[in-house]
Amino acid sequence: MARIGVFICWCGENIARTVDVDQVTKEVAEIPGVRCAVNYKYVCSDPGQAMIRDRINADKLQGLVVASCSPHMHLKTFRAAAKAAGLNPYLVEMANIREHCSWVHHNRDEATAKAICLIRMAVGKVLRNRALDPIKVPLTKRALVIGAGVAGIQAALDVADAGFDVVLVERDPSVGGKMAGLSETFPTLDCSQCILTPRMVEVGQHPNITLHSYSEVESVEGYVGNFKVTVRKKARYVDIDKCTGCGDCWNKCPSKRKLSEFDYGLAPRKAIYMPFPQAVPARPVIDREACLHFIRNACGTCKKKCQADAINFADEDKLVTEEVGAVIVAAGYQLYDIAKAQKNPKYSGYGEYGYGQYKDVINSLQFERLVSASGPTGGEIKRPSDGATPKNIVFISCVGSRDNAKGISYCSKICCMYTAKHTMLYKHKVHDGTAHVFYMDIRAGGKNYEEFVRRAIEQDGAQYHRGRVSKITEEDGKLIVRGADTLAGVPVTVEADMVVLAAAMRPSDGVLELAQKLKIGYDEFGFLSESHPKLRPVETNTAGVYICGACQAPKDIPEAVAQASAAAAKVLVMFGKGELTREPEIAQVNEQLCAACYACVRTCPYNAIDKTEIRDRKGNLIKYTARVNPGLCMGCGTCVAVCPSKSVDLEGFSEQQVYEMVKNLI
Amino acid sequence: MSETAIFEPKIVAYVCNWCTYLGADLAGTNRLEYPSNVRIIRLPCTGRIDFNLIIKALESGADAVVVSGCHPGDCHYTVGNYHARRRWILFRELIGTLGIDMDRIHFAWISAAEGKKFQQTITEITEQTRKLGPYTAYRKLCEASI
Amino acid sequence: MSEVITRKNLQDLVNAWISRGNTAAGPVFVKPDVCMYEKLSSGERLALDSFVHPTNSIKEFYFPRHEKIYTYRFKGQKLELDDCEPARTPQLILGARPCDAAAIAILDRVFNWDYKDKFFNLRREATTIVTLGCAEYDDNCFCTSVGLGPTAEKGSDAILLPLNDGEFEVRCLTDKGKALFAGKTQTSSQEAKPLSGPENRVDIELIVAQLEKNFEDPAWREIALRCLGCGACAYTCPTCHCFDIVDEGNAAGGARVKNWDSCQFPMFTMHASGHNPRSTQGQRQRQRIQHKFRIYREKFGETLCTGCGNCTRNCPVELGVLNTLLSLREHALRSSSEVRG
Amino acid sequence: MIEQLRQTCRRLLEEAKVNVIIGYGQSSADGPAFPIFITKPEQVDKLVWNDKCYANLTTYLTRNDVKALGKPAIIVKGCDERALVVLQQESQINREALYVIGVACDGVGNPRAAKCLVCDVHRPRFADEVVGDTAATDAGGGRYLELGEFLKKSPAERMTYWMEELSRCVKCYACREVCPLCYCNRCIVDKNRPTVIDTSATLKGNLAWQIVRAFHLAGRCVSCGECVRACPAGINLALLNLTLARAAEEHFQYRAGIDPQKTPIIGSYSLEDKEEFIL
Repeated sequence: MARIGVFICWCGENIARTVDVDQVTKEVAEIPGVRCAVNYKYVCSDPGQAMIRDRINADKLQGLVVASCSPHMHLKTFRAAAKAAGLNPYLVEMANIREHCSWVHHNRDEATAKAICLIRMAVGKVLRNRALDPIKVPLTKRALVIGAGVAGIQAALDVADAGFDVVLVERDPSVGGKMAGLSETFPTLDCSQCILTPRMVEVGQHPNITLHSYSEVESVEGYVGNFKVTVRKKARYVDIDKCTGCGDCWNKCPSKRKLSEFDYGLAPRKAIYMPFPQAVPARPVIDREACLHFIRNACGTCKKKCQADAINFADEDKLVTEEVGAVIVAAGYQLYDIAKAQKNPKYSGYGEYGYGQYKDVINSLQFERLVSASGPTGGEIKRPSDGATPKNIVFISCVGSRDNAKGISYCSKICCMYTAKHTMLYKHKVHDGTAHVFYMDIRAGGKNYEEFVRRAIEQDGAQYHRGRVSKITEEDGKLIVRGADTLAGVPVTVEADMVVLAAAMRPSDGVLELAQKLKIGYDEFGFLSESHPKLRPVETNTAGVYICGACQAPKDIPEAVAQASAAAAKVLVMFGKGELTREPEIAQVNEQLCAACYACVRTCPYNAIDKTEIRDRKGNLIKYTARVNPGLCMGCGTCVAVCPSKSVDLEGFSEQQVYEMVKNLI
Repeated sequence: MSETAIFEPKIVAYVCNWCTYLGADLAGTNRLEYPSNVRIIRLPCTGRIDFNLIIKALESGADAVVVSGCHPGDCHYTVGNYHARRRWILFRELIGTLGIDMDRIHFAWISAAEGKKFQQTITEITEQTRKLGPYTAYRKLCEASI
Repeated sequence: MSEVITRKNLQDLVNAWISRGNTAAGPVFVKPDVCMYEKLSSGERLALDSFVHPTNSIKEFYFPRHEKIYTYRFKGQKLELDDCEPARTPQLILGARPCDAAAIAILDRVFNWDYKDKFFNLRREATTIVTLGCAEYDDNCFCTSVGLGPTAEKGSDAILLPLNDGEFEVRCLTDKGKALFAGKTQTSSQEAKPLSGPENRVDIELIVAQLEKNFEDPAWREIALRCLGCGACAYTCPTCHCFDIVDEGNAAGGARVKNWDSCQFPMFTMHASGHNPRSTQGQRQRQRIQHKFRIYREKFGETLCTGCGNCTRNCPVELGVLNTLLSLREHALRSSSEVRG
Repeated sequence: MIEQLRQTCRRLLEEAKVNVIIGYGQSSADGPAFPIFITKPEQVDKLVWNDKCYANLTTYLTRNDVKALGKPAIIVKGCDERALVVLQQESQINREALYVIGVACDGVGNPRAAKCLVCDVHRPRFADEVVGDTAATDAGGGRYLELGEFLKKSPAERMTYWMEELSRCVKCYACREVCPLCYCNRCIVDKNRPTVIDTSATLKGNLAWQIVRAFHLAGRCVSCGECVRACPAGINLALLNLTLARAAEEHFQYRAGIDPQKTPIIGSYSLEDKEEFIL
């Protein structure tokens, strides 16, 4: 006869008030297999746990059922208690007689009867539990960081500084991301590049960091602790080892001028170019589409001019494989496409604001370049159309954000702040000008944020109009902005020289594809999903993959940096251990019985099941079978349901355990 | 069953660990009362819940069965509930042809936040099953020696 | 002179029997093209012609496919057992084929040689079997090859022989039979014409010899290739009597039950270790034939086959005992000729 | 036609392209046809092809005794071939290590079997070679008429119907063994830790068994009708299989064994799967 111990908790009055614990104890003691049944005021308390430990030893218990609260509350506690007494923790089950019984039923008899049944079922289950040991998985103490914006840089440096190798992959020719292009940052107005560039340089030079710039993640295989990542290093046509970054090539490049991505189209660039002077690596790249050599094999100036002989027209994409134990995704954001020309109809529109139609209607990031000392105008505010200084400027916030009609219900969070900043920067440069702001609400939660906005309004005299803009038209060189001031209840029309649209933040292109490669979740807007909004904000549901920065949700620089450090910390927690241990409650294939139809392989949400074969010593094939990769299996059991012969089973929720519970529905 | 005494059905609920089970926990935390007829069996995911379990529940004398998990998109295992949903669609057709009482087999999405929905669902199903009475047809066939 | 009964009176006889609270069974067309021995709700359902052999056998009624041996209940930590008694309700099987009736006599031996099977015996006692002589036979019938025939009386309490215009000559063979028909028949001058059965299709003695002298006959592998390993032959066979014992129930209690089983299933001989002494279908087929024609004979002096042909009729791949025996002979001849040549 | 078939088989054996031909034989002209295994060229005259060739021979491809004979060539009708497609999708057969001889088929049985009246695969589509030709035209539909008729009954009436049918099931498992797609090494009904399905041939055990059998064929059953043909009790299992075949077609635009490229419906999903029945 089995020796199961049942511990019934009063939870003070929480359970005892509605459930007759003595009655329960009496009846439960009669269940076949139950060796002892006791009740106690607080089983989770220290004395309660001590009691469990004593009973385990005294009665040589082979399994425990604790009838108390939700397993989500205390299963870990009681399994630890069992472990402390030398009983395998996986021989512990709980019957939830609080949340599922005493708290939701008032009739004492009914509640008592139900409690007994729940315990009976739990006893039935635990009789079929098996002793399990945590699964140990080898661990490569090397991290991959995807995206080298401020978040990626921060995460990479934190991990690297802790003494572990980091592989940093950046899609653009240079690290720095969006922040490198910003002018000054709220609420302190310190220069963005001044604070970022040192860190960019550090990343470029750090002995523990391998930087793959102008590269993308091609594919991801493996699982936590053991990822194999293939990185596509896009052809740069410049040998970055030979190149000295002298600049002869791009100075002499004759190609028709293309618009600079870094300046968001406000300035030209050559076919061979360095994105911006402080780029890391400080090496140029050739743009095939613009390069005469590639267009009509007509030119080779850069190659001739390059004394380091670094130009290599024959350059090709290269695939490099990196083995890492953890991945941090910092893929960043892009702006909502406000132009009439719509790349993704779902997330674009606002033709009525004339963006892309009127030269002087620009977006906020373009404005950042206009006011940046390193920008195309050297920091002087000149409007794109004729270079005149705008005397009347209009800022429109919530362009795309908080607008279900345009597909985005969320608030982009940072627009209120940077718009206030923009009005200030404008005022500081154009003293006799007026800045108008059309806004829905001002959201300035954050250290010194509200004060900052006040300053913009009170000291720098920004004209705030609470209302939306309906239309912008151009009449003899002026932009007529028609809106409303809902506070004053009057229509407002501003004759502006320039309009800046605070477009919504969206996850950058390719994040979805990346998420699919990494098998991590994302929400309806394409922002990556954390595994718990409160308690696991930087983890994903795929073990070993972490997220930070604006690819998770709109956020400002300090938040992105904080989250990046958090992600780094999570990785370091993992690397701090010698090897990985994982929950053993996972699927297992009975390889003798498996008929190898591979329905499970098709089904597994984590690609954790492999098609494999069994061979004898001589290598002759005995049979094909499916096999679960314990490093990948998350224990959902979906494979069990699709296996016709139940040749795959799930530890902890095995067929035997579940059916035993059903048998006890009496 | 006599006219006076109201029939108390036996109801089995197979729920996923991450949404519906927590929804039931929340119902408890908020002290949302519901009939005590339901017996909850916790499984990791609706993806794990095999149609055999539904039949087994009926064989064990259940008068109604509920299967519930995370809403689409919320699955803790990302897509387990999509796999489950597809099987449910097929399974309902099969038991339809067999003439098994559809009013006694229920499927639901109840999230960890929907304590209220858990309470309402269980209450409604219990009420409905009380009206239907015991599933005698199934019990008879289970007791028949041949 | 002979005793005669009309179809109508037979039906009334059945109805009267049932009305006394007894049970009756006989051939019934469950579908236009499917005739099976079934429990009779009324005499009118009884089919007495236009079928060669029902797809099942009458063993169902004295050796049911499923039978409770005892029930158990958990009383706290203790277990309470209750023996089960088989139904003793008088039972009439009307219209059984002689080959089915013969089987019950053959099975008497195995159910009573050391352990007396209460369930079999009580049901047998309570059962009256009235056979129906065979007006027709088909390619699968080989009763004559195993010493039976269209009017064989073995195991019957009475036998009906079809006369023209839907009447039957009744020959009572036992007291049960006499009791059943007492006062139900008219004496008549007409006698049933002798019925002809299938010509002798296979020499059983040669088969037995062959089975005895080479157990390891390579023929089996080839013969069994097309066997799918289902239990259709065994379960529709009047003489197959293997069963499995399982417990079915829940945490409150349940029953230990006896269910039909078949040596054609791999699980039949599967050991707990995973080893299976009869791992190929060839071995399983050999077992079935060896048991029927050699082992049972050695033990009980009877052949465990009545030539009813159900195994072939129900075989999805046209195998069955007869065809198996024929191919066995064919192989024997071939190999001997090979030896000579 | 039959000569052409025998020629082909003789050639395959003589050229040692295959080790065994899985085909149909017959002991007498009017007798029933049955599966035979031809390993020598001189035996090919035993092969027959006519409207008595019901059996779906593909069921032998997953059997060890047959596998042991070496590389097979198999004779398939259009309907049998659909099972071949499923077996391939489920990696039970290696198409390269198999020679498929298709037979253009007018239909089997006299009168024609039910499946033949609605057949739309008279000509095998993926065979290595197709022997003979047929004038038969592929049916445009009508596959689910019988089911539609049956579903006019009330649920209670359906239940009664099945109780009568299943009361005759003795669990001989002929339905399982003839099925080319029931190839599990150990059927779930043969497992007892735990006992998912009662082995007893009671209504309870029989219902559970037929539910499992049908559901495990969901999106896989190719309606070859073998289970119905094999059932000694004449139970109309087709209704159950058709139910799921129709569901697969209606809800997921999927027909088993028609398009090898399509992903099987079990173990896959679509975000659009209907769910109005979910509370």
